[in-house]
Amino acid sequence: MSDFEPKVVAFVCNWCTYAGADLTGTSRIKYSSNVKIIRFPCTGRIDFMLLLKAFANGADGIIVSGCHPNDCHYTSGNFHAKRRWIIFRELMDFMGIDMKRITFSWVSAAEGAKWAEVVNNTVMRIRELGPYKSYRDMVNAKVEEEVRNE
Amino acid sequence: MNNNIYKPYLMEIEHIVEETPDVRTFRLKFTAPGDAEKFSFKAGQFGEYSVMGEGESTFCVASSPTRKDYIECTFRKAGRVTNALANLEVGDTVGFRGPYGNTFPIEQWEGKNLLYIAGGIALPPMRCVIWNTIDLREKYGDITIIYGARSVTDLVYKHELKEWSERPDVKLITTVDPGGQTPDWKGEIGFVPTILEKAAPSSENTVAILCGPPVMIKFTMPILNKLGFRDKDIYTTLENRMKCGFGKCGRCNVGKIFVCKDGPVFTYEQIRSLPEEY
Amino acid sequence: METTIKSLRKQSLEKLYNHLASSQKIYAPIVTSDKQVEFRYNPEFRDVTFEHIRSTLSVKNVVFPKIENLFYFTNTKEESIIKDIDLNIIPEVVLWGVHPCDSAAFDILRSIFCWDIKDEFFSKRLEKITVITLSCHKSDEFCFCTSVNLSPDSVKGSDIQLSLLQNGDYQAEILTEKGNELVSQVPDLFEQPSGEKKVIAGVKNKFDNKKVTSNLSGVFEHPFWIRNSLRCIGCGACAFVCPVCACFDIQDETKGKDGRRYRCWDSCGFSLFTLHTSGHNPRQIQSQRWRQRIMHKFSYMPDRNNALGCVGCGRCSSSCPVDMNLAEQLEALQNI
Amino acid sequence: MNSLVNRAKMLLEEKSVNVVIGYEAGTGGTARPAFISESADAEKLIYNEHCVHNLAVYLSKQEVRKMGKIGIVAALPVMRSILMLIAEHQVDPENIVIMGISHDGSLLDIENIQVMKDYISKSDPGNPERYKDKLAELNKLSMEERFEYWQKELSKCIKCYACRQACPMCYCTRCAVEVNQPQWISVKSDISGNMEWHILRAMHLAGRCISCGECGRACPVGIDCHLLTMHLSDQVYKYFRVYAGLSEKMSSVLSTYEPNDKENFII
Repeated sequence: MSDFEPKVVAFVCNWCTYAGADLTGTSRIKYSSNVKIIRFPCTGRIDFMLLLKAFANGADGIIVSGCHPNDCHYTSGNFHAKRRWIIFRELMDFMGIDMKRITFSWVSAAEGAKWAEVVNNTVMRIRELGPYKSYRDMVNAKVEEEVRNE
Repeated sequence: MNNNIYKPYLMEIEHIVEETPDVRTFRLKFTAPGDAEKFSFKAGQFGEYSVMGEGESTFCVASSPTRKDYIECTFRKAGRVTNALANLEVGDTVGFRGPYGNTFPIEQWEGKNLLYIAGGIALPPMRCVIWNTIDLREKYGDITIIYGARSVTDLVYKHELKEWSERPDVKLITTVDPGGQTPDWKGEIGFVPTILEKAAPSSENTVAILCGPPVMIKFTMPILNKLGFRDKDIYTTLENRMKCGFGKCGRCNVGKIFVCKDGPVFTYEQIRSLPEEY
Repeated sequence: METTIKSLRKQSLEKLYNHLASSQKIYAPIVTSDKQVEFRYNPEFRDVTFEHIRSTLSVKNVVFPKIENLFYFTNTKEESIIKDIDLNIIPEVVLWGVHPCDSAAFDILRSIFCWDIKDEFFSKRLEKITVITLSCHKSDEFCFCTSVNLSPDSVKGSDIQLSLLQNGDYQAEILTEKGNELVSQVPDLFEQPSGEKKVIAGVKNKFDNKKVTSNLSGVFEHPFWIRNSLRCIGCGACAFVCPVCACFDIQDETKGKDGRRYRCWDSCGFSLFTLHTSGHNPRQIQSQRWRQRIMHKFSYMPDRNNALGCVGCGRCSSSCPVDMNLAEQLEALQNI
Repeated sequence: MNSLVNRAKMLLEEKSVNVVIGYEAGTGGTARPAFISESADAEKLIYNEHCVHNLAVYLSKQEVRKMGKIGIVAALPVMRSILMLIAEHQVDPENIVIMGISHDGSLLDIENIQVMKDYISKSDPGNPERYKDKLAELNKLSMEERFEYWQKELSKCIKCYACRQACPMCYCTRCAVEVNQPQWISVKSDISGNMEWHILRAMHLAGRCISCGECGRACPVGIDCHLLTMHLSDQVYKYFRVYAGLSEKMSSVLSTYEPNDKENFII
């Protein structure tokens, strides 16, 4: 799997982690370029279905990151998100979707180094896990009678 | 290859007219050679207009069959497909499947007077038959058009309304709902039913074509009957949710008739015989 | 072509099945772990059941699949291209162990899909199937084929009809060219008829469908519809398990600049089925949708397609979460 | 049993309710929901082990709401669903008369919400016994095996939405699958379209499902989709110490929070 370049999608909140990622860049800290960052107003706005759509469209790993508790620009967005991820992880685990491929983290606007570390660790772990082929095979599986242009 | 009845013609947008902030008219040209010649339709028929990836939407062909090698359609930005259509520019591709449905029987109307009554966004299905009869003007008696909208900005086909009003052989009465007029508005002010009552066209040897929102139809019908119009002389178009357009997907029926195959054009006699399901 | 009667020993059934399964796709019923009867492609002969009364889903998905890709398209800024699907890659399928009610459904589906304009997808799939039916030697309280002009051993829509005989062998009625061609592949399995009597289930006639159809034209506003549909929860189970329900939805799906338009099952039981973009819905409440389902099958279709829209298989009633028993309601409509 | 019939007859004759929602005999010895509006029809009301439908699903139907005051036969799951519906402001407690039924089928005397809550508190709020071993069995499988299991199960789904329509908590006038701008959940019923739907349904019922098992029973193709919502009701209790349908003042689990919610995976 040496030539496998993992695709990692990062759903980040605009006020903390996005600013943290900005700081990582301005302080010239290197982190792997496999991550594609998508900015959200708050982690509270990150819908769980987005993660599934990311896996379906080719992501091998996902990072969800936002403000530390009590730092949220909207005071309670990250608390709601925390509850949602607690339940969502249990449901995904119950259905057999690989939660090792998703990293949940708090990265504040000042933690440029931590953001680089989160990204590098995640990309390294996904590189070991390999492409998320089983999920994409499930997405492309066709109904028995369906006729497709192969 | 077999003919795939679900496959649309690919049409290119040649010209866009912004009738009102949320109503737009497209002029569509066939792109594939040979399609334009093969294609023919009659006044009153509709089609399924599609944006690839968004879906299909049902509205009538607004241009007259007498105008060759292009068709026009007018739609309001309301749902997923119409919003996608509204974002297209000149030169983009629109799918068109059709023509479907039955037609206005303009041959039977020859020699008769025509009274067109339209409300709001219902003028497009009528514009097609209005232009068709105006292009064959000598075959018909006098043509009266009564068209009302909520406000001046909501009037569609403004330039054509001007053209019709300037024609000596067409009597045009435009009106806006009370409060919808602008200072320099010269037309009537009032709801279509009251304006119709004031104009009081004679029902002698006259066919009425009535299209508009259900509330307008509810108040216009009694006046038409009072003026002497029999139900079988009043034509309208019915609209229902549609997907296929050729009588298979099972959703557009009102009682036992399919609006897509036995309609959309009906006489009021037929409408009265339908169950309350439209 | 006129029917020829042959008989098949019990043991040669397996040889016939394995011959067919080796050369092409065969769709046969098995009993799953949670006691459901499901049709599968090329199961082992030992798993194939001959004792089922009805499968959970009908076999209409072979001719009207859950998803039918209509065409593919590619959207770029400059132009859009439409790519048709080559329908010749649809495989030949032998349907095995289909009961007479399901095989009679194919003709009714044809009266919808080929009415006025021919639907190529459906007719190509219909050409590719060969139907080996198994007449019913068991029935239950949900069956009412005899009330819709059918019977446990009717041969409509069947190419070869197998019927259990009293001595355990099977009678084979060869009904069509397709059936004949199939028999000619393994002629030695089919022997002369043994004169044994067929074992056929009894199915009580529950209503006179002619009377129901005539009553239906005058009861549109009758309170019967509201009173008898209050418990209906408005799901699509009855429409999707029904071998004759053919209403469909057309949807688009894209991935990047490529995409497809496909047709999938839809049900008149859903409010979305007739909802206008303006928010107006001609069928606002469930009783109007339940009325549409019965009117379509027992009044509109006899009138337009001169075919009853029901084969009396009883799936809609046995699958209904709240026991909307169709035969019981039609019986009430008959005496309304 | 006649105490239920007499109670219904009395309620209807006194006009204290306009309709009684209960159970009547169905095809082949089963039972089915029944709407009794005439006191003469009260004899049809029965209660036996086949009466499993969650009648609370009818309380949010527009035609039933227009019927005015409603009497509803309620075994334990129905009572908990009614409490959940009151907590989510879908049912006005003044508008319903609860005809409680105990496990052995005898009529309970439930005059108000408080009495009902006390009766409910005496029972185990967790998942019913008969589902626990299947849940445990699934939890023992490996991740890949569970993914295989659910793909096989959900490939049977035909998107008839009986699971949604049978659930009293699924009362949205326009469900997320019926919104097409954007078409968030794909309409087609292949495995991915079904997976998206069942995940969305389970997440939207987390902390609201009272484990009555009706969604699994209503599924015509026998998918045990009730295991998804039941698994989540276990998890909601494990993390937030809350069970659905125990009080009429309960706030929804996923739209509220506690600052000290415990978790071990956010770095």
